[in-house]
Amino acid sequence: MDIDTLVRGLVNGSLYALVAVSFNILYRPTNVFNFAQGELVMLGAMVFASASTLMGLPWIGALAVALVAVGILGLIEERIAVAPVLAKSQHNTGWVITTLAVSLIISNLVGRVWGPDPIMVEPPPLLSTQTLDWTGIQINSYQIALIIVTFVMVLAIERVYRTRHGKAVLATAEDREAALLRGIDPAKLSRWSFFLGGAFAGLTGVLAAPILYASTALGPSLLLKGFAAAAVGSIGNNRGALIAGYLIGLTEAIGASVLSPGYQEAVIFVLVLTLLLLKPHGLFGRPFTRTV
Amino acid sequence: MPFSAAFDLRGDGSIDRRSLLRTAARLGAAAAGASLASPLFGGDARAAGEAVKIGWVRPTTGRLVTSFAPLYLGGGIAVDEINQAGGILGRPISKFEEDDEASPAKEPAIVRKLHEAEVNFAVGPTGSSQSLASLAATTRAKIIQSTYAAAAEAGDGKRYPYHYQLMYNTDQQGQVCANYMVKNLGIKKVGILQESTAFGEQATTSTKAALKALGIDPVSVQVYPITAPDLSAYVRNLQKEGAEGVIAWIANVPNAAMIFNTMKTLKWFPPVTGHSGLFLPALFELVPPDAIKNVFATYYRNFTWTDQQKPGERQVALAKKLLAIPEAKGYEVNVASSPYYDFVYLLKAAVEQAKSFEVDKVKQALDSTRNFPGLVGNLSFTPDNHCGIDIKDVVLASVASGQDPQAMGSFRERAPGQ
Amino acid sequence: MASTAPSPTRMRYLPVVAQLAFAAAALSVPFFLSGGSYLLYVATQLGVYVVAAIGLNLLAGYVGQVSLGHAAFLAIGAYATALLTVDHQWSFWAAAVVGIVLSAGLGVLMALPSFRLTTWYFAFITLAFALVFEKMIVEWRGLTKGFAGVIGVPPPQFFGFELGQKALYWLVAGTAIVCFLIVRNMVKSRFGRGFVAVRDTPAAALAAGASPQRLKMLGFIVAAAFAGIAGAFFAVQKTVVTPDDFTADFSIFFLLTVVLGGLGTLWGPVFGALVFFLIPELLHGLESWRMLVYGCILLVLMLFAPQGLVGALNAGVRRLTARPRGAPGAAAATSAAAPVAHPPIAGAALAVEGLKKRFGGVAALDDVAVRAGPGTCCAIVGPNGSGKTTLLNVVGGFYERDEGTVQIDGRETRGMSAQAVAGLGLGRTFQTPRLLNDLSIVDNVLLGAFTRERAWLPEIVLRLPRARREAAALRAEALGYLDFVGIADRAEDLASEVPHGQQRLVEIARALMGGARLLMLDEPAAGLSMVELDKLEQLISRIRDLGATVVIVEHHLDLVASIASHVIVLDRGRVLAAGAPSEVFADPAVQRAYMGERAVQGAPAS
Amino acid sequence: MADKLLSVETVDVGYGHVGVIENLSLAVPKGAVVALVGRNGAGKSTLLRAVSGLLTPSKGRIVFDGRDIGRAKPHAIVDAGLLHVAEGRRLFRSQTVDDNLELGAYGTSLSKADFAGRVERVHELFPILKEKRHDLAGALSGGQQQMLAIAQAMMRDPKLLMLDEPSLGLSPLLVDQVFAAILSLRGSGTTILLVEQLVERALEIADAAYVMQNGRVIANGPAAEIAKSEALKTAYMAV
Repeated sequence: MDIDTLVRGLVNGSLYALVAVSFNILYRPTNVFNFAQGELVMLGAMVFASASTLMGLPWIGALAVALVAVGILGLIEERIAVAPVLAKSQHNTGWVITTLAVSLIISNLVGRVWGPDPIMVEPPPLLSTQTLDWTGIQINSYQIALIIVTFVMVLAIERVYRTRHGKAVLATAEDREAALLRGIDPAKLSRWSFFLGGAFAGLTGVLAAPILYASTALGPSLLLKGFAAAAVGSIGNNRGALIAGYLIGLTEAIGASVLSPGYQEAVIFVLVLTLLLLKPHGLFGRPFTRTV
Repeated sequence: MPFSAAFDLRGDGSIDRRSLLRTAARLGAAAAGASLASPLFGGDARAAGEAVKIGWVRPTTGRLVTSFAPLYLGGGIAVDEINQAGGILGRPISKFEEDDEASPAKEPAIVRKLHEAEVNFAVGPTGSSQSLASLAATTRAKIIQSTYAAAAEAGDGKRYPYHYQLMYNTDQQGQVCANYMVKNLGIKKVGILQESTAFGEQATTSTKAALKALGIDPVSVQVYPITAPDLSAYVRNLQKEGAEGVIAWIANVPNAAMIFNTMKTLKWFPPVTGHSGLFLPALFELVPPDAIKNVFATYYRNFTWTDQQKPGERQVALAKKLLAIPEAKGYEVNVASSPYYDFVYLLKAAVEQAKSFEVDKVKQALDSTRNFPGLVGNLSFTPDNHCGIDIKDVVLASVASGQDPQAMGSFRERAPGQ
Repeated sequence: MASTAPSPTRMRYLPVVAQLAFAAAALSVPFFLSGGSYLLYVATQLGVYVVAAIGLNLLAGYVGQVSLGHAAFLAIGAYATALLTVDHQWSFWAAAVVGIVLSAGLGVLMALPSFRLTTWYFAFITLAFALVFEKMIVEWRGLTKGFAGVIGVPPPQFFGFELGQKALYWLVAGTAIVCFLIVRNMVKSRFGRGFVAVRDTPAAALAAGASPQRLKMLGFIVAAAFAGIAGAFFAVQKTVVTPDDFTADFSIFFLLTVVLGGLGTLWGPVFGALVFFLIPELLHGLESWRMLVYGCILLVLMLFAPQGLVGALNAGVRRLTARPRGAPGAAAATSAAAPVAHPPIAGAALAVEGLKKRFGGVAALDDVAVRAGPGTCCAIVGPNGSGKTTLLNVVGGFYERDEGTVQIDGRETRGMSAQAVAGLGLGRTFQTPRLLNDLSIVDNVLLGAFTRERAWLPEIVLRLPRARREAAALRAEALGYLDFVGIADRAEDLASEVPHGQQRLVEIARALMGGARLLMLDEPAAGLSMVELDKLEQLISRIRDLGATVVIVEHHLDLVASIASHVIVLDRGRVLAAGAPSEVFADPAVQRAYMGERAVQGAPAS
Repeated sequence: MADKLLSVETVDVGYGHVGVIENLSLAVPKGAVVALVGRNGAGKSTLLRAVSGLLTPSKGRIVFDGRDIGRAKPHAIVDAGLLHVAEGRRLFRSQTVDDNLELGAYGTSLSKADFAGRVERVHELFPILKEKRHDLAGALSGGQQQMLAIAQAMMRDPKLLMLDEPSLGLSPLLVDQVFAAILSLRGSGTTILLVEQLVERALEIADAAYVMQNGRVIANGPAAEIAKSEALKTAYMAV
């Protein structure tokens, strides 16, 4: 194993961590795990690619378009596929099917609109995907930026949960009924979180695009690895997700270099399954424990 | 047979609404266990007239539509030309379209539909895996067919007596690439990069054999799944294992783009040779020019130019026609080199020689074809050898030359020394 | 027995008639089609899907294990069959058996994570597995021939004759019918009740002595074996087996099929497969919109008819045929009937000493002792949060204790699982009744007999005489218990339709059905009307007088005083007082615990 | 009696098919402390849950401060000034004491100064909360948690405070503290509906009382009279 492998693991791990955090954002007030999250990430990349390459918007403008568009889509998903299910019962798991249905709808619609060919996306100005040979480590400025941005974004999201709104989300996650009795409206927080989580997924897509291309194939693989990171890092725990994202990214990279690259998924699967069997609530404990 | 046709197709390929309803009614009746279907509907399919039905197996849905569907344009042009000129033995050709979604899993069902519609000739499917899956069934059904399959085994007349391969196969491509790497460039450390498809499998096997004949073992063989979102690990492995030249069996642009971009990221530009799929101009949009300077792909001599030699008249005529078809845009190379144009004309010639549409008579005529002047080269068959291409007609051409005005979409500059 | 018939005979035979008619229709399809026709091909394929969907429905619908990786099971069956017949010239039958065994083996492996993971974690893991498996088929080229797949699978031979398309269809359709019957017979047996208990109320399963692990394992093995069978047929029907056939999408598709048809309904997978796989064949032109249309259908269905097509149909039929129901007074009427005789019960003594249990830093039980002998009733009272239910849970094996001994009939229960403790003759009811809402009252009672049934799975599946005799005898016994507790007239109603008070009685009948010799009742009187209270009091006295040991946690002190010979008062995990009810209730400390300091001074002496 | 702040009129409430409360009526006058007593399972908590909007009555009206809130959402009822401190000290245990107090004011448009004023007021009422302000709520003792739960409700300056079993699981000393707090709330004019199992204590501080049994009110009147009534004994300790 060499340093290149580590770099690759960190870069991909950053993406997995971001997807995991976007899962957590939605999960916290609703206890819903969005099976369409991968497609939201993919859509972020596609919208961004269209806005920047095809419509010629500047990087930051295209980013804004992508975030708002995917955020709104997340909100729509919440309205049509999640809220009605949860309205029947908080313990209804019908959302597994409805979010899966949304995932089918998005991926097929996107396939019709954009076609199957990937679109190449340029990194933002000042950054480049040209490899620097930096004391023997092959890394490029975009990769460095991505790793830094991941840390910044995770910390920023953690800051959001220090606001009164964010605390209310945590409160809802911990004890929904108690939150109701404090005048907190979980429906509003759920909408807010789906918008935020959608936008964050869109951002993840935008960040992933210069490395993985904007393509319809982006969804499923990021969905699973993002889930793996979220689950291993304990659902709802963003710092856990960050660490688990890197753990998975590195395991994947090392697995690819030691075995064949074709075994990447299998290696992660075995790792995640083993960890979950040992610790069903992830490495960083259950976020909220309550003895009833 | 009670149900002769699943659907009657109009000339424009759309489905006649009444026939759709009729089919729906039949299925409904069958599901309910009613027996009224066959006497009521049995007779009308034949009334479609004297047209010769040619099965047209191509994806109209699925992820490979954009790259596979245009390959049939040449065949379509041939059909139109023949129909305008009075058809085959006075009978017009009609295309019997079936969507295979470019999925091998769909082929057996499609062959059954063809068989049921009494279709004796078929164009497609495209793709080696799809073709081999289809051949397993068409051989039983005795359907004379030409697929877009580079697998060498598809040209085995003993195994697939009703299939005619009108394109260079993987053995020929492997030989051309290996010879170029070793003899022209003098490279001894050759790496192979292969997509995980039947085509990739076959091509790698052929390449290894060809290299072996030159006394060389590849330094590395990397096999990637075509759906992988990230191919950089495979390229890095090639570089790490010391490859100085890469024989790359990549049949789709996105994969190619990822690979060449990774090479650019790594600032590693070994000579690369591969399949004609690399010629697609879509690649130019995804990859900067300097990343593909050293990339060459197999092609037909007739469609290449050198300083001394320009493409022939018939080839130029087809190229011009293709430039006028919007769907062909960006796929001219693959359309031009697709076997379907030549196959339709070859079929016409064989039927006219046999003076019959009967499968076995047409087969006999095909098996005795010598030096049929196809666009891609002179085609010859024997009962055992159904690969019609002569290796002399196969050359390597520069990928970058696609941006040269001389290319006209369909042509490429022959690699030096070919 | 109840005076009204549980349901009209006509209704009972309707399903059988429907099943026969459907089977006849399915088997007659080839008479209307030619051997080589595309329609027959599609019909055969449909049969293959139905076989797999029936298995998945058993797993996802009845056992409640949502698997998004079902394609892997099919793939194993299909690849084993294809590779062994093509490369090794095995006969189809031998190859298919290998495929089924391998698939069932994978089922065993897949079952293991389901023991520890919650439903949707597990769903995700299975989805990941489907994706990995898809990749691995391609990756293990040496074995699977990579992307190109295995081509030219020969048709099955039967005594040297090659089976034609029609014969193959009959084989597949016949198998589908057999699979349907197997699942039908299974879900109507103790296994079906166990499955539903594992799915909806694991605590009830444990209390009935049913092991969730074993039941889950059984569900996985059956579902995987069915998928293996389907895979084997898939290979010969398609003649080509490629990785493309078994994508993760296909797995999701399968689950959608079952959900669409109606999870946990017998006909759900059949209708689901019909609709899912036949509609696109009919609407050929819509092919490219298919997934989109499915996505929309699924969304709409989940929101408006979460029980699927068959579920919606059933609900409609139920609404139409529902007979008018008497007011709650009807229950009171039955109580007037003469008590039903019942053979004596050999009670099991309970002896608890020095029991300690802490949650986090809080002592929930601190040095608690309880003694109760056969034919007596011991009551445990105390304010909310004093540890009463915790005590029951520790004795029942639901919680592990920190210290102390618990003996049932002299046997120490330390380290025993809940279902093992139940095996010693402990039956219990829960504070909120844990009934299986989707099953009838009599089925709920029958769940209690889970560990008593002797018939083996094959006997049940084949409906051999012993299994049928046993089922009939147990059913009669269950009806007897319902009669005993006084609600025989509701035997065929769904548990969810029965009022709260009667649900408690069902739980008692279930405990008795399980051969309970030590009965622990957790607040049986909560929420009962006065009339129901009287009935309950009589019932408990009778059970006690038959010889059973009764331990009751109760707030109705009048009820306690009239049936219990011994009372233990818990307060914040400690025994505050113990003794005869009259003494204990006169104890100032007890009154203080109940009504506060001042009450003690001015309180009447009970 | 003064104006009714809350009136529950012929209400039926249940879970699914199961009815718990039948045809129940009850009134809480402005500024009064009303005790609701009865045995476990009598339906007291269910009634409070219906009033605070967690359950929707299938029949009848619930009028608060002149508005029918029978079908209003819980947060709207809270916004109207009706706070329900649920049984079992339902706090946000993984957040600090201060955070819990802040959440008590969630959705209000208090200025920073007003917010600080409210915090100061509850700190005066429950000094321990100031001392432990940075501790996690889950780390507090039972009594402290109960105080925090009440304090959280006080952050909104409620018109009506419903307390469900505030003494549950507390030691006698802590019970005294909690009752002292309730008395001081009463002194400050907050209207209180109190569900309490320590009947005597509850009736002692209450102005009026209702006795519930099996989902019905079987007696009501001034607390002192109820304390002596037969109905109470039947309902509560009928031995």
